[in-house]
Amino acid sequence: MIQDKKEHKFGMVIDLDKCTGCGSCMVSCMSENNIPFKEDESRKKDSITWMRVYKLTNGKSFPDIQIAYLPRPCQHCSGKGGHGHSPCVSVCPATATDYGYDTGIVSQIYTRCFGCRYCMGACPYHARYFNWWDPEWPAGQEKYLSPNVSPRMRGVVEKCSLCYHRYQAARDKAYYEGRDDIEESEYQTACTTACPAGAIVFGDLNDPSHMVHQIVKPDPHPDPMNKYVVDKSRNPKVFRLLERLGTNTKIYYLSEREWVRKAGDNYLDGEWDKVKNHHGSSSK
Amino acid sequence: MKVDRRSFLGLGLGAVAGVVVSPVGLKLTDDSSIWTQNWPWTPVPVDGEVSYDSSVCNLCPGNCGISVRKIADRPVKIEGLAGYPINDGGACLHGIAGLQYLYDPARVKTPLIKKGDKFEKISWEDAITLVAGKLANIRKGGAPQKLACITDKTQGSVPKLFDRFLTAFGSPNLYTMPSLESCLELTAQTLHGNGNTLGFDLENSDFILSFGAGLIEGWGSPVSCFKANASRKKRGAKLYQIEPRLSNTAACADKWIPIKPGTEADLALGICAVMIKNNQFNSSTFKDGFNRFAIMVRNKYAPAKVAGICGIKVADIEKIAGQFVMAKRPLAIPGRGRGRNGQSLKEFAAVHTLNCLVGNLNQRGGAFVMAKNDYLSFPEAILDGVAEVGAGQEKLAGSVDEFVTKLNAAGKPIVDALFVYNANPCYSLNEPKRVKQAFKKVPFVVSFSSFLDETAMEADVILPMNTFLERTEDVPSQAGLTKNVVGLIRPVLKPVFDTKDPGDALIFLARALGGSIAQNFDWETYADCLGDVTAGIWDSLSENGHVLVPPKPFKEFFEGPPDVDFTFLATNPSTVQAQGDFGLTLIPIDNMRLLGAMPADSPFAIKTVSDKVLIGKDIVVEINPQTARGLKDGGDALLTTPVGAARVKVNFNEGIMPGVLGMVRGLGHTFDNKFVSNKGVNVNDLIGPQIESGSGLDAAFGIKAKISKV
Amino acid sequence: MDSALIPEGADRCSFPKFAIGICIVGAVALWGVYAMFLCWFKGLNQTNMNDYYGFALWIWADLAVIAVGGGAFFTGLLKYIFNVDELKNIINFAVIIGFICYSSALLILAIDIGQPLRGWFIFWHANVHSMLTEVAFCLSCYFAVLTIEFIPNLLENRQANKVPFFRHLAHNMHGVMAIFAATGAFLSFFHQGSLGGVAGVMYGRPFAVREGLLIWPWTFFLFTWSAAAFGPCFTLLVTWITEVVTGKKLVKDNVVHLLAKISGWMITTYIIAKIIDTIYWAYVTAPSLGFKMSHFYTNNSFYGYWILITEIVVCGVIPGILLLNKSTRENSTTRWIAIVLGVIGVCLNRWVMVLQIMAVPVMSFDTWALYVPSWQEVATTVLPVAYGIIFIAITYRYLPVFPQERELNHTKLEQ
Amino acid sequence: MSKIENKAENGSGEGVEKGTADDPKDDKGLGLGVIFFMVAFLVCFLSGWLLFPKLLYSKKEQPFNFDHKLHVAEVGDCETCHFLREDGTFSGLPSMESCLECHTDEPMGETKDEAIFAREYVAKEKEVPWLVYSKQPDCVFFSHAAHINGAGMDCITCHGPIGESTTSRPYEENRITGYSRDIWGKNIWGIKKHSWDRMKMDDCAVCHKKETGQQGYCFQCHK
Repeated sequence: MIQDKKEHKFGMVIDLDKCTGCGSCMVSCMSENNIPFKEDESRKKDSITWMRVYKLTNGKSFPDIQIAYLPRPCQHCSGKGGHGHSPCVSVCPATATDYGYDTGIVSQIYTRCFGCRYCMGACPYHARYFNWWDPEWPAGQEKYLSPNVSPRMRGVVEKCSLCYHRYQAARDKAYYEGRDDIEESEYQTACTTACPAGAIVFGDLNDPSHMVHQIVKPDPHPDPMNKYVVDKSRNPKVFRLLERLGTNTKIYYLSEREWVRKAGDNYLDGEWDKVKNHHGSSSK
Repeated sequence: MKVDRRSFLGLGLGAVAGVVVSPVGLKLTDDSSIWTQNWPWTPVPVDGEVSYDSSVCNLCPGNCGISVRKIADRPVKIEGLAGYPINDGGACLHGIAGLQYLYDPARVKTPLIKKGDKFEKISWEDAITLVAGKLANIRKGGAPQKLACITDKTQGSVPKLFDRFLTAFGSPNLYTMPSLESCLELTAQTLHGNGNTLGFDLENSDFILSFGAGLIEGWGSPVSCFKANASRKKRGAKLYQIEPRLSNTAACADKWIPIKPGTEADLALGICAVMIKNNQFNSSTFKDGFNRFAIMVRNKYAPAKVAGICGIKVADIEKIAGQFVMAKRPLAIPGRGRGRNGQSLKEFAAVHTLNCLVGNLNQRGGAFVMAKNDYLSFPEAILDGVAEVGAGQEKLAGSVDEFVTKLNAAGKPIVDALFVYNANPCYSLNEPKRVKQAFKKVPFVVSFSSFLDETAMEADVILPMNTFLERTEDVPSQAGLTKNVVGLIRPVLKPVFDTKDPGDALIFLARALGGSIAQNFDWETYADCLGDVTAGIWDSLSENGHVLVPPKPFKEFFEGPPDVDFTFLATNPSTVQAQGDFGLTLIPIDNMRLLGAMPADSPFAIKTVSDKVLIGKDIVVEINPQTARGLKDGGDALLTTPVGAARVKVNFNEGIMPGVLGMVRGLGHTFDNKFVSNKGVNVNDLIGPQIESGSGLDAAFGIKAKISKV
Repeated sequence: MDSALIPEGADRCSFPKFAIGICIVGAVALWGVYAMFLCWFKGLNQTNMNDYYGFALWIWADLAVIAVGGGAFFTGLLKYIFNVDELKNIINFAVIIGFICYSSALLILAIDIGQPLRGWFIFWHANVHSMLTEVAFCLSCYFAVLTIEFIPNLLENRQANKVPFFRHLAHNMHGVMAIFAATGAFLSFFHQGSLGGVAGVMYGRPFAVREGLLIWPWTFFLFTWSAAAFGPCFTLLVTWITEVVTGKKLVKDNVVHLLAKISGWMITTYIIAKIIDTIYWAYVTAPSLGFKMSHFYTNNSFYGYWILITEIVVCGVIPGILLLNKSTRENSTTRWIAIVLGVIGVCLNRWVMVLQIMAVPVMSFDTWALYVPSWQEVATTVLPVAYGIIFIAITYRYLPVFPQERELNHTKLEQ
Repeated sequence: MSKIENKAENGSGEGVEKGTADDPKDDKGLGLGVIFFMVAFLVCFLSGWLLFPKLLYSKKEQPFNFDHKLHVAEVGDCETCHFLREDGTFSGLPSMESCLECHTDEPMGETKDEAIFAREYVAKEKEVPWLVYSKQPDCVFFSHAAHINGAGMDCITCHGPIGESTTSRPYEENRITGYSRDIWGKNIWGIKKHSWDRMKMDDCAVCHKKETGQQGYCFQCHK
């Protein structure tokens, strides 16, 4: 079987200097993945947006203030030491979410989930959403739903799947054509293809020929400063969200602006200046 | 033997035991959980063969190419069309959400006629007969100019058909909604003569001086602007953004220059003054009035004075001028926000004058003066006697805003019938309530609309239109682009409801009127018509889905740049001031996540709107903490302007100039769609029109306001 | 009218009086049941939980009742394993309270999950890495054990006892009770612990995460220990309330003092461990992840240092001292103060370990999230209380729960 | 009677012996109790095994009989009608379009089934609303390409010898879940004699474990 021949580690790098906060990725995700909507979506704490764009500011006052936008899909953590024990996967009591060692993608199976919401508590990125309501579409609108992603029922948790169905489709084509593996361009997520600024680069972090690998340059060795952290980027402009927790996310972010990179994690006073120039182990 | 308690105990126990050792328990437990996994009320999308259709999106003037993924002939996803000259694969959130418009709860499903204050269904035949009857009477009256029409734009065969209809009918009263395109045409016409428009070569400029143009807030053709902006870093191109608020564009610009609202023109002329003083300009093509202009700016727009007006430092003005002149491919672009509402000709002209002075006209990375595209060739219009009469009449007004003002001013109806096509003036013009009044004064209003929006509600008859996914139409793009692409909208599915293409509706109507009007519309269907009138390009258009008409500069490049006529600015037309005398200034904010005009937003778009913009049903107003005396961040407040007042929530934002209030444009719809309507207020309700003398444009960039805690 | 059922020699209030009381509490219970059905049929949108507050009031209630229900396993442990014989006079009641607490916990869990009909997946498709799985298994097993521990007492009912089979059964079961007590203690140790683990393993949540031993974070042991420490407090508290309500003395002081003393030692040792844990977390664990302690207690309108001090000092150290010290322990006023504080303390600890975790922002650009439960949540949380009162009332009325009751109240008569 | 008495004696068990001795009346009561017990047990036990499955599933007839055997003989294989599309997706049941590659609204043979087909569907240009025995629920992603091209499996392994069928058996649908009975299997205990007798998740997992060494990750088969 294909995924046995080669182990992928799909991930993303998002250029926050290119991101304009336009929201195309959010909507593309919604329409690709049959995300429901309700009358009041302004309560962001119960509004299902697999891809959510956060607004960051540098906290300065007029006119020195700066803002940046940070798109946040599920971070697809590979967990402490990269062993696949993501914060959510390790806590799910019913194995409704698992870590695909062949793809590095964290799944969520709506029909297995019974809605205990432990995974939501465990996720520091708020990437997981609960279906508090039955999904309802205005008359006729259910006609645009895609059969590639199963609509969720009330009472279960859902989250970004990195458009796994697009991976499946690409593999089906590869099988049909008798190919062993899929091309970089054959599997791209809905947010990636939608971004009008081309801020999102998606691909296989394990494959040196893929753009995402070339930008991120993941460090094969654990971070000497924190044994739980693996695949730290060796690109000084690239960072991950809450890297210090050892969640080992596969969504990387890129920015020229130091304050933006600093916002990616938490630092004690003065700590940032010590660590800001540390980018993975010396190995090149 | 007596039957006692214990016998029944036995009975019970037996039953239980029997069930336990049968599969019932296990099976039911399993099946009941499987039932929850397949609740009948959770939809199951039908699977099938995948196919792709390509078409063009016309939700905004951008006209991007789209690829529609269909499964079992059901459209399920809209994406940008790779290789399309405008957006090359990119797409904005509104286009991607386009499918939601097909099944929008507010769609007009059949022709409707107003009885009392309710709408009733009516057949197409009856609707057309009724309209034709009314129109025939107007012509009998011998005053055909009393039919007026409002459309969204002037370019393309459908607007041209409405034009043709009015001509054939005998009325000059055709008006279009304010748009960036019309402003650019007007500017080009004023500085370079008739029949031109402007395009800006953002992709190749290395120094963009933007006077509030929301390059990533939907200005021009949004996706192509996004791409141009995204490539700046690679090209090392600078962007200076001049506006009162740290918009997303300002945020990603190399420099944000906060400036008092409505003083953009002054700053532009101030920079002109500096350039002229330092003799840093190229006057080879200057025609009339340059000297008068030079003297005027020297006297009236000395940096010191301008600095005061705009609230920036003299040094900065000179620095900006310096950098603009020094740049290899400098480019100044006008049009606050989307460049659609509340724009002023003076401002556009002043900003474009910078391009003229720096001499980048028709140069790579500069401003292009292009002939309006003319790919359409309609047969000569046939006018009967009545039409001749009307043709001689004066147009009632210079702009749709002036038209509305005139309607209100008049005692008895000056217009007997009004067509509205693909426009929502009762929402998107300033102070809509006055527009609604004006509509009430028109005895018979016909709306050609896909949605039962604010304007359609005011109509007496609604003729339901196909959405862009169900129709055929040619859409020429301009929207500030330097390339002139004619795209072809093609239906990706059969009309969901009993709706028609606008062209077909007009042909149907013309036929019903008969006579010379019918002769002018002598086509079986709109599709035939399109084939005829685009004859020149039809083959490649229908084959490739678009035609790239090469940009036709005023003169060919080698002949040098076009002439520039300064007479308009030389007279120093007065700058429009904000109405009223309150302490603060309220300005509308164009936000990429809200379309702001026609059509209203999709549920998905509304879902992406930040809770710093909309909370529940309350709109959020941005204010700088310095000016927020007595207000609480996130608290309620009452916002008052000379034309209205509204309950709002307050958001302290360090990214907006002290003294300025920012309110997003595009909320506060009032029609029947719970996902989109009755959320926040319509900022236009709070702003009164300010007609600019000379252009007739409504140039209200904002309005004076006060805000108080409640 | 129901005198046939009332244990011999015990005097109980008249049936009508009893019935009225039950009806009043029953009304409250019905309110809870109504809310429960709302949640089942309309879904969890009936609550004020949201995607930031996946765990809320209910999970707190769960952890709290299980913690205070810990009196059952600990008293059982002392009585049957360590043969602290005096405790036989309160063990029945401890078991009943435990039974109520655990049945309530299971009920709340059944309401709390989004797909109740799939609840059994937790057993069928169990993920062995999940603390919640451990909780589910131990919880249900221990509930079974409690039921078994409760049966003999049930069979001692005057009528039931007439049936020889039941009489013998009851008798024999008493004999083997030690085994169940041991099993119970073992199971309890684990699920009390795993409930602590639930928070401790969330390494994405710096407020919750703790180092630990093997797969078990320190919170695992702290939870077990605190349950053992404060559980008896709750048993004593309820006993006292029952005494007040019935106006009778039901348990001899020496028993009360003994349990209080044991509880005192447990509390003190627990609170020392807790203080060490907190300090280590505040000065080593959290900073290593980039968090100052103040981050967790400032910049929001509710959670301040007060909650930390209340939990550890006011409701931990103080009751510990009061119960250790003989004079304050045997002075009823101070003893009751200590016991009440203790019960509040353990509940507060569970609150912090569930709700404050959810409230604290983790991403630097995220914000505090506070929440107020909806009436449906409150009602369903009150339900177990009402149910508990009714259950105790009935068991007390019809079962010989307190072996010393007769003796104590006869002696009263003689004087 | 006496037989039952003895049963009762034994049934009442050691522990209670003393009790029964005390009070002979119990005896008969208990005896009767045992009869009641037996009866109730048998009734529930049998209905659980025999009646329940009948009640649980509803039978639905196909629009008309389809003779697979005949068609296989005519076209030679399965793939002509059930094929993989070029994008690797599976065409499933043939659409009217592909039927019309051979058929017209004039029947070719003289079976009444074909007559129905021609009259009711071809003539009226309606798709035939077949009921699919092997239909999996919406949450399942199944790749025919992976199994046919990737693993080189044949149709029979999962679908059984349906190609040899000459008539269409009625489609049985679970009244609670709406599943086809073929998923759980004909046997109420779900005991399978052939690889195609049952198609629940565990059946996929077993084969995957055997063939690929591991059950596979959730997303491999779920969407």
